[in-house]
Amino acid sequence: MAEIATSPTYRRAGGIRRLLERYPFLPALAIVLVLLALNGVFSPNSLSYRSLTGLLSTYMALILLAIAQTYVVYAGDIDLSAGSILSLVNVAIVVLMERWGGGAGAVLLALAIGLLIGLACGLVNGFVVAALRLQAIVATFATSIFFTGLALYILPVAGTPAPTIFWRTYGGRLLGLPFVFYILAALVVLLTVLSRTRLTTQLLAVGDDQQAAYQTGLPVVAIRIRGYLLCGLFSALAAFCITGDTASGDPLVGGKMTLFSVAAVVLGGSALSGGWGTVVGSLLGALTIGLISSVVFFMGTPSEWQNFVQGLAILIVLMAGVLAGRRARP
Amino acid sequence: MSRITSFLRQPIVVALILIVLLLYLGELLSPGFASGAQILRLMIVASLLGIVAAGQNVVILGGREGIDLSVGGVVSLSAIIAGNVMNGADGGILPAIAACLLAGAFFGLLNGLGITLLRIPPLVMTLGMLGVLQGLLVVIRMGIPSGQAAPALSRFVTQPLVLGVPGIIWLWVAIGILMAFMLNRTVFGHRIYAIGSNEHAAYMAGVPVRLMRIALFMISGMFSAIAGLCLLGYSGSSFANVGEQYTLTSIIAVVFGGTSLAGGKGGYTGTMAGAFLLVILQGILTTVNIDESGRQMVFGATLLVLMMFYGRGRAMRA
Amino acid sequence: ETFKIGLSNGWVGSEWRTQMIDEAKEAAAKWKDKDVDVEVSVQSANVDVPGQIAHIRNFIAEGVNAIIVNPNSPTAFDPIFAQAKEAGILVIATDAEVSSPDAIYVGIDQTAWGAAGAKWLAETLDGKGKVVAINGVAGHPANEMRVAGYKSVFKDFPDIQIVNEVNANWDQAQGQQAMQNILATYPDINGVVVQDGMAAGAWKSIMDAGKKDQIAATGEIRKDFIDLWIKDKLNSGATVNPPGVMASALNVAVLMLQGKELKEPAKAGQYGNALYLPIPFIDSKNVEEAAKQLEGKPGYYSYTSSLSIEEAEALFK
Amino acid sequence: MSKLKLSGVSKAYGATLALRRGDLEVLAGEVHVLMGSNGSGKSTLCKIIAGSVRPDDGRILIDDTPVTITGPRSARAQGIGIFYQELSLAAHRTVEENVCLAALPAKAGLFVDRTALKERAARYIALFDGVSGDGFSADALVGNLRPDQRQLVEIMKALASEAPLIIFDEPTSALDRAQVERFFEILRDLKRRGRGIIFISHRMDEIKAIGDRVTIIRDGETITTLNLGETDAGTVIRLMVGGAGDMPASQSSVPAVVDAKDGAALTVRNLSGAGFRNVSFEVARGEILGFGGLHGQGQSALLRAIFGAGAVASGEILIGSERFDAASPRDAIRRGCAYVSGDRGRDGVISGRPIIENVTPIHYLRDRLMIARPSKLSDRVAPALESMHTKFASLFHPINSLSGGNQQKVIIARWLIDRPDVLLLDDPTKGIDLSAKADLFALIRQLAAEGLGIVLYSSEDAELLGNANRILVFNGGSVSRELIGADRTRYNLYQAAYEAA
Ligand SMILES: Nc1ncnc2c1ncn2[C@@H]1O[C@H](COP(=O)(O)OP(=O)(O)OP(=O)(O)O)[C@@H](O)[C@H]1O
Ligand SMILES: Nc1ncnc2c1ncn2[C@@H]1O[C@H](COP(=O)(O)OP(=O)(O)OP(=O)(O)O)[C@@H](O)[C@H]1O
Ligand SMILES: [Mg+2]
Ligand SMILES: [Mg+2]
Repeated sequence: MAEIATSPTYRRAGGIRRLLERYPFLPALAIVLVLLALNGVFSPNSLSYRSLTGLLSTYMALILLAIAQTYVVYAGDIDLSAGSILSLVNVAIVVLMERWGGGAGAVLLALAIGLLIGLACGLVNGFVVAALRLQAIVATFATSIFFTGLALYILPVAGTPAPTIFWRTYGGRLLGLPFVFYILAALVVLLTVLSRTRLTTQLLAVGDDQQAAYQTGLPVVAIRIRGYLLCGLFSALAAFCITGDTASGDPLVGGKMTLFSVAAVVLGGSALSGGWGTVVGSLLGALTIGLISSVVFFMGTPSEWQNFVQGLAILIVLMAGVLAGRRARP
Repeated sequence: MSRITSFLRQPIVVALILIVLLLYLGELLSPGFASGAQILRLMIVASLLGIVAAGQNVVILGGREGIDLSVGGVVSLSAIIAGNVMNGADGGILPAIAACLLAGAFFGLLNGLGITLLRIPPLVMTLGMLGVLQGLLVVIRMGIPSGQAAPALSRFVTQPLVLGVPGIIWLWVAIGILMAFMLNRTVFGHRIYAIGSNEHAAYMAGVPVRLMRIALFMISGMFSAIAGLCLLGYSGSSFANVGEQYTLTSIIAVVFGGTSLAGGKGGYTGTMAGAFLLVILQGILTTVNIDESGRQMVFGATLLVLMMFYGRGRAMRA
Repeated sequence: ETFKIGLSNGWVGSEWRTQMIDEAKEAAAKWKDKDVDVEVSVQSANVDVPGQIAHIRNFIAEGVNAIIVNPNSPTAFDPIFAQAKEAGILVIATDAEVSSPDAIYVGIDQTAWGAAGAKWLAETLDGKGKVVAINGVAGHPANEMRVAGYKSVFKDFPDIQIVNEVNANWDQAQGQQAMQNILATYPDINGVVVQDGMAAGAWKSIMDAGKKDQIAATGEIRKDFIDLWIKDKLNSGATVNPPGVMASALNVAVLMLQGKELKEPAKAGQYGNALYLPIPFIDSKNVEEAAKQLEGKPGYYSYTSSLSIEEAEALFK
Repeated sequence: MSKLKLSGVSKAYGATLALRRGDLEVLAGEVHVLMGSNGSGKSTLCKIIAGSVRPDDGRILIDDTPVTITGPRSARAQGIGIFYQELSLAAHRTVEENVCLAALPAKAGLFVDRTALKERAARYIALFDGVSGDGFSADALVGNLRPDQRQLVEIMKALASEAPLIIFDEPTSALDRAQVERFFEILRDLKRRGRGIIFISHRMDEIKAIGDRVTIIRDGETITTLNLGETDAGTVIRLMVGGAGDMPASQSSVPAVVDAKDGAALTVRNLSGAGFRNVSFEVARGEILGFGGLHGQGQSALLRAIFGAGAVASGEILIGSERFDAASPRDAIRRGCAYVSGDRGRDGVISGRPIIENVTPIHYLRDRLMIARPSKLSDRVAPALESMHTKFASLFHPINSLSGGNQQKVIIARWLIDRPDVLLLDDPTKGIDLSAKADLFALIRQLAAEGLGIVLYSSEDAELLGNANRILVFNGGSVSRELIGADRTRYNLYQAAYEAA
């Protein structure tokens, strides 16, 4: 049969497109590198080993939160309560660690409970969105109010220092390397493992076309709930990092981070409509957000213009992320 | 019998029943809550939210994941512009209205262009625009004095105008009638539903999809601008971030009104009821004497329960 | 002499914050007369706690001599302040206290701020009546300290009854809505404790309800409110949290960078690291004076006060 | 022994009775055909068996044991596989992932076993080697494939279920002949291996070629089951439409060549664009010009391009004697051009909206209306729908309450209020039953008689041969042959379609 090479929609994937199809996070990586370079140009000091470690330990929480968000976005859902889950876990573990004396055992036990809280919140979200079929944006906004109330109940006012052992470990070094590097390494391993699970493929299939996935015989409700569970889990991990970086509990700490996590996911080239994306992209997206605000400052932007320039830069990069992401997928 | 149940299932009817129930509950919990004067005052607050929600409503109806997260930013911006243009003088009201509408339309246009020409998802585009607007507010406030509402505007919003009812409520009712007419009886309205339920089919049937969508975001910007102007009248002077609270509440009001976030389904009458419902709920929670943590938990949980009445997604197995 | 000072403002949602930064910049410029070059570097953004931690990191990377921060959290900065101190940087918090032993706090005592308003109200009401409170953001430390402040005062007035406390998030419109709801259900209240940022809104509702002569309520320090206060003869009293606190902190910072030592080390407050500044109070007796200071300023401009260089020097040995 | 037995199955959507009484018995080793006009309930019946629709009533027996099917998963577990008419594919997943999606091979219970997945998928992909077309590979993303290729993936997916009973709900509607042939070979093989197969198609020749028995459904009711070997098309159709159903008139006479003396309605000169190149033709007023050839040879792309919905690189188009290059469908509609797509779900139906709003959009545009007055509009809409014999309860019911065929009639009716000059038909009868087809072609001929220029692309030879005055056969994006007069034979059409391939 004669081939019709001119038809654009049926075109075989070409070089760059093929590459993007395989590694959809490449544009995000490029943006991060450019921003790092700009940072270096305006303030050479900001590329020092120490500064980069600092960047990582500060933004590790947002990175994890963005990854949390990615798993629900895979399935075409969204979680506007991720930041409140982070706050809730943050205050819960800090209060528990203090109550149990702040020893190593107490810390570990509190962390375990923190994970359970994250999972429980994820379960609530998954239940209301997937099982009760409420619209994700508004339902998770409602649960976010609820979780914030809970966090305020547990810790009515920011304070309560975390045990020294905990935050010294997070901010310290192990065998000569900063601890966050180990976290990053562990994260990479965890993400690789997760990317090979059936759940990841199933989440993406559900995100592609929910009805089709159901008709195929996938347990769609259970899969979406698992997505929210993963989101809760990673939000709890993000809470650990923020607790490590801030050494305290604050019931409002995550409030502003939710929308940033959504932005990070988009910056990373994932499609908010589901079915397409990578967690690595979201990781890079979170770094992008951090680096933009640094660049805006190091460029010497007058303080009253900083917000505007930053907002504009994020908008532009968001557009770039979306446009590049679209090139990659069918 | 089935007629009655299907009547009772209409979102607007559900919302009205819930409104009556909530008012009754409010009166039980704190006597005086459901007095006529208080209901009017609640309606003033609801009308501000309702006007923002009108724009949100058309954007959502237009489909393709339509949503406008920048409404809060436009409301704030418009309040500041209005305050500075009128600066306490009644004569400045008309120029202020023009300036606000222009600003609202401009940012709506930017949203619309990004969404149609670059095909950025609305959530992303308007979220980014919100960040830009917040930044712009800082810049503007550094450069200009923030002004005062004109007395006539304040009176319009807070004082009885006709039949003991403040002007803003009449304005809201007028907007409600206008929206109902537009959505049901105009070609433009039918085209909103058409692009909301099947954009491609609408395109193939000659609907100017891009122009429509840009228009919807401009309408949203302009409604937010009107709300910002009224908010200035309500609070007397403009200040930073006044509009912030409207971003997500306007979406909830639309959802409570029975409009599907998927687009193409719903209307504004329900949204009006939804906005009122939300304001009553917030009002009850303020007057009940419990801890803030308790208030938030009750608010969050109540929102979830109320959502059970509305627009639940279809079961996958029909 | 040249000092580089980093100013970090974690939130840009109010004019008060903008004025705070402006005044700090002006204070820095004044050091020129003393042949000290104070270079300020400002990071002002609508960020979360990690974002503000990043501010501090940026300052450390930039190599500033001192950092003055209006913090988004009282405790979250302990580790990063420790790092700043390690790098030899002086850290001062202002407006909201921080728990870090590596920083000092220069600003007003928020508890005393809350107490002062309550005391005025209790006395205005002759120690009896029904009172409601409209607070800021629940869980925010400054808010909680102010709440503790008014509570401790009302404890001493058994005939004053707090009938309800609500949160309106330091948002004027929300304060107005809250007041409106409260007036509907508690028509017989006598007094309102409302934090600044919301007082103008609350007063608007009180006036709309025609109750401005029955109700005494705390007020605000913004020019437009003070004008209204005088014009409508409101029964109000405003504790001043001056936006000049950051300027005061800057002056203290420069003197410390010059190697001077405080006469009395900063040891006040719950974290034992605070240097409290005096809290002015405006009531109907001196409101005209306050208005004079604000003459010609825009409506959002706040009544302010700060330590001049000389006043700051007086605190040092 | 019967593999599957349904009795008294019913399903109502609100007031619409989709399925009144479904009875069906499928034996092992047979291809059991379901026939019925649009909206008769075939798909509903299939979806009930496959678990994706919940029946209101009725009994299902598998291997003579009563079963309860609670959902697609439970249906699979009980040995039922299905090809969905509207497909069930994940566009951003690869072909192999889609084929195995229902049961991803697992390692350690948690991870996807990539090697096993590739192996398993390769078995089914290999079945269509040679006919799956260009760009088809195991690791291609389904979203990048052509419609016929997607349909092949759905077939592979159904086959991969290895279920004893497989349902194929119109699996051939987008396939070309070679693909259909290959598919039928596979079906025959399955038959030999004792599988039970349910097969739905509106194409009589396919049914003859592959079916063993046929069950006829009319208005949601099972009428009867016949042995295909012992019956003829006429009987089947009469049973389908109930009583007064003769062979559709359109099939009985062949239209003559039309004189071009009235002038050209549409002229296309050297048109090239995405998917077609260097195409020239002329359609006279009153003429029906047929487009033939295998699937995806540029026919649809060309029609869309003329209508302003696809890109034109070079060449010119004239409507009447005026130069016409529509930048958008809106433009084209204003200039009197009409386009009906077979893919009504994508191009036609404004779902969830009332029938009346589905008919009026063209009228709005042509008459430049601003205000929509339902009573006035009804007067215009109702006659258009009646001329198509559309079945509907009220103009204000949502279009989704109609069956597929009636929905398509509504879509066509929107072009009849304000008459266009040129009518482009892009496989307009896809998934439409025989009597609706007959209605449609009668109308098309009438429109031609009234002086419209009509271009008809159809994937069914019979439709072209029965209606077109002339046929252009497409191959590789350009016209390879023109069939006029007596040349218009099935043989010539077939040969022209394949000659360059
Ligand atoms: N989602 C739905 N909501 C309401 N009614 C429906 C729905 N789906 C189907 N129906 C009704 O059920 C009837 C049967 O539909 P079905 O799709 O099973 O018919 P069909 O035999 O496959 O016809 P076609 O050849 O048009 O596809 C239709 O007439 C329609 O009115
Ligand atoms: N507001 C409207 N709402 C719905 N349909 C309308 C409206 N105005 C006009 N039409 C349609 O246009 C057709 C002709 O309208 P009208 O009765 O105005 O015709 P006319 O004035 O005789 O014709 P012409 O438009 O050629 O002058 C009507 O049959 C109706 O279908
Ligand atoms: Mg069917
Ligand atoms: Mg069908």
